[in-house]
Amino acid sequence: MATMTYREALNEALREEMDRDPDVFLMGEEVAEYDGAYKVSRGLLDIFGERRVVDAPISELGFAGLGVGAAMAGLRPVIEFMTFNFAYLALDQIINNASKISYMSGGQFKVPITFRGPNGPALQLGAQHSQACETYFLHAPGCKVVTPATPADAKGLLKASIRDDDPVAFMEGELLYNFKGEVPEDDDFVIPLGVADLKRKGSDVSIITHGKMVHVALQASGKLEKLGVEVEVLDLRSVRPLDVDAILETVQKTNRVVYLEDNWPYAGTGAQVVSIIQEEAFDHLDAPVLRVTQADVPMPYAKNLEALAKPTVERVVEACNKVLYR
Amino acid sequence: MATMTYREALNEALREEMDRDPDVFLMGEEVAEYDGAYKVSRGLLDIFGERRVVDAPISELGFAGLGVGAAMAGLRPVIEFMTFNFAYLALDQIINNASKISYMSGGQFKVPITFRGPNGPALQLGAQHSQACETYFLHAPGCKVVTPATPADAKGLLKASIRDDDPVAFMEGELLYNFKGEVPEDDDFVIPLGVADLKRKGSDVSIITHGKMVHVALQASGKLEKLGVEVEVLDLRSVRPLDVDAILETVQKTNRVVYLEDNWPYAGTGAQVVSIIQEEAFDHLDAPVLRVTQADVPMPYAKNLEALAKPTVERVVEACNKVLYR
Amino acid sequence: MAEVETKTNRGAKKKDVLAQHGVTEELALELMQDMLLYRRFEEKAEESYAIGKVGGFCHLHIGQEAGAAGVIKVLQSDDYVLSAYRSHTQAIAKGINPKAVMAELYGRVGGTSGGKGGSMHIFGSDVRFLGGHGIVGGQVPIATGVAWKIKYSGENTVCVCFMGDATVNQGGFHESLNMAALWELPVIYVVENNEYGMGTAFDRVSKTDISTRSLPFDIPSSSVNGQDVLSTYEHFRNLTEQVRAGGGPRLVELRTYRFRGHSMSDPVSGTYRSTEEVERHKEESDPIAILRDQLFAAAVLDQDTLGEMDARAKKIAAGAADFADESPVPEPEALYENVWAEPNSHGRLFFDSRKV
Amino acid sequence: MAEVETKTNRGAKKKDVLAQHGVTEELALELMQDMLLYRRFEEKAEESYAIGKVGGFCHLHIGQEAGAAGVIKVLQSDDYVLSAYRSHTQAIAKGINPKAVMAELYGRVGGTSGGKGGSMHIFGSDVRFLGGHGIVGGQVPIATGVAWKIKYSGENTVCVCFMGDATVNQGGFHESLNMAALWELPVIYVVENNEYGMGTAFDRVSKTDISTRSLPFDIPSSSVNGQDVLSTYEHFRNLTEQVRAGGGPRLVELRTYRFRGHSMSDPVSGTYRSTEEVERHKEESDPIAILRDQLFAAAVLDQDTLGEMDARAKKIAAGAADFADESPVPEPEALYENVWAEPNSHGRLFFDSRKV
Ligand SMILES: Cc1ncc(C[n+]2csc(CCOP(=O)(O)OP(=O)(O)O)c2C)c(N)n1
Ligand SMILES: Cc1ncc(C[n+]2csc(CCOP(=O)(O)OP(=O)(O)O)c2C)c(N)n1
Ligand SMILES: [Mg+2]
Ligand SMILES: [Mg+2]
Repeated sequence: MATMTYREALNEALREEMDRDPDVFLMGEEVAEYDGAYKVSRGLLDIFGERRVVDAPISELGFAGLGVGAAMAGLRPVIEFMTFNFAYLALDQIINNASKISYMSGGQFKVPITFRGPNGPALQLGAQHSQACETYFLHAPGCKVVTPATPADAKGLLKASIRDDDPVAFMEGELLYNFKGEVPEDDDFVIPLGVADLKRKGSDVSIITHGKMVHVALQASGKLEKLGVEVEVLDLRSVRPLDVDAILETVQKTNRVVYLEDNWPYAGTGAQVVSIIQEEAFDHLDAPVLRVTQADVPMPYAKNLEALAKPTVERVVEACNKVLYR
Repeated sequence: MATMTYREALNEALREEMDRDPDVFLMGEEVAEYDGAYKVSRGLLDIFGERRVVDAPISELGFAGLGVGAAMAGLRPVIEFMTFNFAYLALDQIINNASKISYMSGGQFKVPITFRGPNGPALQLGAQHSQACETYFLHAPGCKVVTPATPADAKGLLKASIRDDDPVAFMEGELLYNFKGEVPEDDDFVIPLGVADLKRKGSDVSIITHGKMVHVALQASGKLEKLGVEVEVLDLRSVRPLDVDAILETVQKTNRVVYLEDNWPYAGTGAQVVSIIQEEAFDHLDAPVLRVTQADVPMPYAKNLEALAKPTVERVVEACNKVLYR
Repeated sequence: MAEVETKTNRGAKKKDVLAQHGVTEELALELMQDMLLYRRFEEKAEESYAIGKVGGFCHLHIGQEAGAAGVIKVLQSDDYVLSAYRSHTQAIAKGINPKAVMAELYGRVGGTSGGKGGSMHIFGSDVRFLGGHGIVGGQVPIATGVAWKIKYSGENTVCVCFMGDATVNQGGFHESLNMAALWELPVIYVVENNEYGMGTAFDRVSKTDISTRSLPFDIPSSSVNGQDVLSTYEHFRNLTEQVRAGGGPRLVELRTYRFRGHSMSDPVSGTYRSTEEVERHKEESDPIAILRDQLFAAAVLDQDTLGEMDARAKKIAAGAADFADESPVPEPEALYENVWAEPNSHGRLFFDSRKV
Repeated sequence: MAEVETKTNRGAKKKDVLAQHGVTEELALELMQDMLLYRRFEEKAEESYAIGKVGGFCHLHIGQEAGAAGVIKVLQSDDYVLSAYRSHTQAIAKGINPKAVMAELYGRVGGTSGGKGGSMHIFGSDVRFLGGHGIVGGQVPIATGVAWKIKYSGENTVCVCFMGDATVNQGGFHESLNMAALWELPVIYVVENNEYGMGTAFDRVSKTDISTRSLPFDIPSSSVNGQDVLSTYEHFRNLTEQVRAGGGPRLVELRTYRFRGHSMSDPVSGTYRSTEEVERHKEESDPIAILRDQLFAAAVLDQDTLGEMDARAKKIAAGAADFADESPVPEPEALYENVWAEPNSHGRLFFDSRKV
C-alpha cells in the first residue's frame, strides 16, 4: 500500500493504462501543457507526448464527438471535461451517439470511451459551476456512471472504466483531489464496476450514498456512534451498474435507510434507489427511506447560503434519527 | 365545447396567445412556411407574418439561446423543437441559462420562455428519434415541465405555459396530434400548471401517469373494470410543478399504486413519485408501488421489438393485478 | 427518369468525355450500373413503404445517386464513410449488401443491425461504413474522430463524411472543422447541397454559400456538379489523393437535387417548391440520364445494354426486397441485446423490473 | 503600471492625439478616470480574495481595462451589454455601482444579485447589463436574442456581447453569427483577444485569426488595438453608429493582454507564458500608461491631476470594499427565493423535503 492523494491515484491510473494500451489517449481542455485544470494529468504530456495527451479547443460537443468516432474506429479515448458542468454542451453526443451506437448498429460497433472530470458542488463557484450531473448520464441506458470516493477507488475504478467496452462517465469529486488514502501498489489493481463497498459496518441504520458524500456519511456515522447508533455506510461506487444486491442486503440488515447525495432531488439517483428498495424490500422497511440531497435550488454563491444548500453532517444525523424514530 | 384535435387545440392556443400579447413570437425549424413539421403552427405565418413566426436554421443551441435572450429582454418566446429529441443539443442553454438566470441574478431577470414540441416514443423512428425527455428538464430546478394528454389540456396548459414567467418545457405527445376531444370555447380557457386531473375515478387501485400514457391507463382501466377492478387514473398534467396533494389523496383512497410512463425507468418521473409516496404516505400503502415504463433500452426500430419496448395495456393490467395481489 | 428507355439523347458533345475525366469505359459502366441499382433500390424501398413493409422515417436518395457512386467509387475498401439518415445508397456503395440494407428497412434479422437500427441507422463495420445518423450534424464530430484515429494510428486511409446543406448551420460542424484543420486530419466533409433542408431553401437559413463555411479554418473548399457522376468522380479522385497524402481536411459542396419529398411523409412538391421546379430538375439534371447521354455520345453504351443493366438493377432490388420479406423478425430476446457490450458481471444495468 | 506616478513619458508624439480620434478633453479624462477605477477596483478585489473575503473563481480584468472603458463609453444607457465571467469592469462601465459589484463578490445582500450570483454572475437589469456568464460562449446566443428583441420591438438600441478569444471555437458562437447575419441583428460581437484561453495560446487551438471567423456569414470584422482606449473608443463609436443605423452585426477583435493569471488560482506567469512576456506587456501595453502618455503629450493631463484622479479611484474602490464588508450576509430564506418567478399557487415546485 502507498499513501497518495485522489489526484495522484487518478494520475497513476491514467499513466498505467496508457502504458498498457497504446490505443488509450487523453484529450480535453488544458490536459497537456497545463497538466490539467485540476492537475490530474500532471506529467503525462512529458511521458506520452502530444500525440496521446492533447489540448482541445473549447468545443465540448466537438471533442466529445471526436472521442466517439475514435472509439468506434478502435481507440480507447479518455475525454476530460474540465468539469462536468460543461458536459451539457456535449450531451447530444453522449446520449444520442455514445450511448446508443452499439444498440443502433446491432452490436457492430462498441464505443469504449471514458468521459471524466470533476463533478458536483464545489466551493462558492455559483450556479453554473457547481452541480452534480449523474442524472443526465444515467437516465438513458447505454452509459455507465462511476463515482469514486477514495484514492483507492479512484484508481481501481478508473482503470476498470478505461478497459470497459461501454461508454463510462467517470465523475470525480471536485473537492476530493487532495484527499489522501492508501492505494494498493499492484499495477493491475482494478475494481470491477458495479460492486458497492461497505465503508462502515453497522446494524441500526444504513446510509447509502456515492461519491464525495461518502465522507459526509462517515462523519455523520461517527457522530451517531457517540449517540449509541451503529450506522452502516454503503458506498455504491458506481451508480450504473448499481449493486442492488448490496443495497438489499443492508436494507434487510438495518431496516432503515437514508440515501445521501449532493444531487438535486427530483429524479436523482436516490429516487431510483428508493424506488428499488420499496419494490424489492418493502416488507423489510421499518420506516420510509429518507433522502438527503442538495437543496432544490441552483447553487448560490454566498458562503452561508451555499452551506445551507449542501447536504451536511447535521442533516444526515437528523435524517438517521428520523428513520430511527428518535 | 368544440370538438377538435390535439393539434388544432395547440394551434388555437398559440393563435390566441399571439393575438393577446404582441410580445409572444414563435420560432423553430419549419414552423413558418411549412406550417410546422407536425403542422401545429398551420396558418400562423399568414396571420402574424414572418416577424412573429420564424423559421430557424438547424441550430438548436443557438435558437434556444436566442429565445433566452429575447425573454430576458422582455419578450415571451415560444421556441419549437421539431422534436424534443433534438433538444439535447440545446440543454446547456436550457439548464445553465434559462433555468438559472433568475436565481443567479437575484430575481432581476425572468425568463418567460416556452420550449415546446413533440416528445416521447413514436412509431418505428428508432433510437435517436423516439425518447421521452422529461427527466432532462425536470431534474434541475428552474424549469417547469408540462405534458398534456388531451386537446383541452393541451390548449389550457399551453396558454398557461406561455403566460408563465418561468421557463416551461411543454412536451406534446408525438402520437396525440390527431387525437380528438372536447375543448371549451372560452378565449380565456387557461388551466393552471400544477393541478392534476382525475381522468377516472375508482377505489381499488390508482394509476398515476402523465402525457400520452394517460390513454394507455384509461384503456387498461376499461379492461380491469371488466374484471371487477375499479381503477382510478390520475393524470398529473404537469410533472413540475407536481400536484403532490392529488397524489397523496389517491394513494390514501386506494392504497395501491402503479406509476405509468413512457420514459426510461432510472431516475424517471416515476422514481420521484414513488419516493414521495413512500415518504409521505408510507402507512397508506398496502403494496409496493410498481412502475411501468419503457423498456430500459434505446428504442429499437423493428415493429415487434418496439411494441415490446413500450408500455402496453397488458403490462399495466398485469402491474395493477400485482399490486392487488391478484 | 421514369424509365431509362424513354429518354432521347439530349445532344451531349461527341467528344471523349471519359478521357476528359480520366475514367475508363469499364469504370463508367460500373458507375452506371451502380446508379441504376441505387435508383431501383430506392424505388423498391418506396414501394415497400407504401405497402407498410417499411415504417418510420424513410429518406430516399433518388436524384442524388451520383453523390454515392462518384464519391465512394474513389475510395479504398479500408477508407471510412459516415453519413446522415439519407444513406441507403451510400451504404451500398461502400459495400454493404443491398439485401442487408433492405432487411434493415424491414426491421428484420437479416438487416445490417438485425432490424434494430432502421432506415436512418445503417452500419457496416466490415466495410467501414460508420452510420447512418439521425441527428442533423451528429455524424460530423464522429467523422472527425475517425480521422483522428487514422492519423493516430498512421493508417493510409481517409474518412468521408456526408451531410446535407442544412447541416452546416450546426455548431458541431464548425467545431469539427476547426479541429480537423488544427490537427490536419484526413477527412473530407461532403455537403450534399440539394437546396433544401426539409422544407427550407438553403438561402432562407444562410446568407452565403456552403463553400464559405471553411474560410475561418483555412480548409480548402470546392464545389462540384453532383449530378454529373464523371465530374464528381474525377473531383474526388484528386481530392482524396491530396488528403491521403497528408494534405489535411477538405470541404466539398456537391450540388444536387432531391427528386422525392424530404421523407416518405413529405409530398414531392407543392408546399415549399413547385411541381415545375422538380420536373425541370428531373428533366435536366437526372444523374442517370446525364451519364447515359454521355455514354451514348461516346458510343460506350447503347440502349439495349442499358436495358440489360437496368434489368439487372431491378432484379437486385427485387431480390433485396424478397430477402427482406423472408427474413424473420427479431426474437424478443434481441430487445435487451447490444445495449451493453457485455452482460453484467456485477451490479444491475437494467432498471425496468424485467430482470435479464 | 505598479504605481501611476513612477512612469515616465515614453515619448508619445506631440500631436493632438485627441482630435485625431475625435475625443474631447473632457471625455479623455473621463476614460482615464474610468480605467483607474477599474484597475483599483480589481486590485481591491484581488486583495479581498487574498484575505478570504471573496471566494470561488475570480477573474480580473487588469490590463484589459480599455476594452470596458472604450467600448461601453460609446453606448447609450439603454443599449445592452453582455459578457462572460471576467466582467466586473464592464458591469461598472455600464453603470452598476461598484459597491454593488464588490458586495456581490463578497456574497452579501448589497450585491447585484444579493450575493447569490458571485463574481461570474453580475447582472444589472436597470442599466441593461445582462450578465455575467460562466459557461464559455453561453452568453453569445443570449446576446443574439437580445438583438432579436431590439429589432422585434423597433428599439433604437444595440447589443454588445463580450467574449474571450477561446470562445470563438464554441459551436454556439457560429450558430449565433449565422442567425445574426441572416436576420441583420443589431449586435456587436467583441472578442477580447488576450492571447490565451486559460493556459492555452490561441494559436494552439486555431490555425487562423479571430477576424476570419465571420467570413462565412458575410459579417464585417475588424481588429483594434484594445490597449489604446482612444482607438478603441473611436472604432466603436463608428461601428455602433453603423449598427444602430441598421447595418447588421459586426465582429470585432480587441487585441489585449491580461496582466494577471486566468483566475485567482492561476499564477500570473510560469507555466504557459514567461515572466518576461508578461513584464514586457505590462511595460509596453498598459492601457492606463498609454493613455497617460497620450494625455501628458497633449498637455491635457499632468502628474498631479493624475495623482488626484488615482486617489479618487482608490477611494471608490476602498469604499466599495467597505460597503461590501458591512453589507450583511443573505438571510437563510434567500436560499429558496428567485428559483421560480412566483411562489407556487398550485402543486409542488421544490422536492427536497424542506417544504417551503
Ligand atoms: C438536430 C436535428 N434537428 C432537426 C432534425 C429534423 N430534421 C431531419 S432532416 C432535417 C433537414 C436536414 O436537411 P439537410 O441537412 O439539407 O439534409 P437533406 O435532408 O436535404 O439530405 C431536419 C430539420 C434532426 N433530425 N436533427
Ligand atoms: C463551456 C466551458 N468550457 C470550459 C470552461 C472553463 N473555462 C473557463 S474560462 C476558460 C478559458 C476561456 O478563455 P477566453 O475565452 O479566451 O477568455 P479569457 O478568460 O481569456 O477572458 C475555460 C476553458 C467553461 N467555463 N465553460
Ligand atoms: Mg438538404
Ligand atoms: Mg482569452
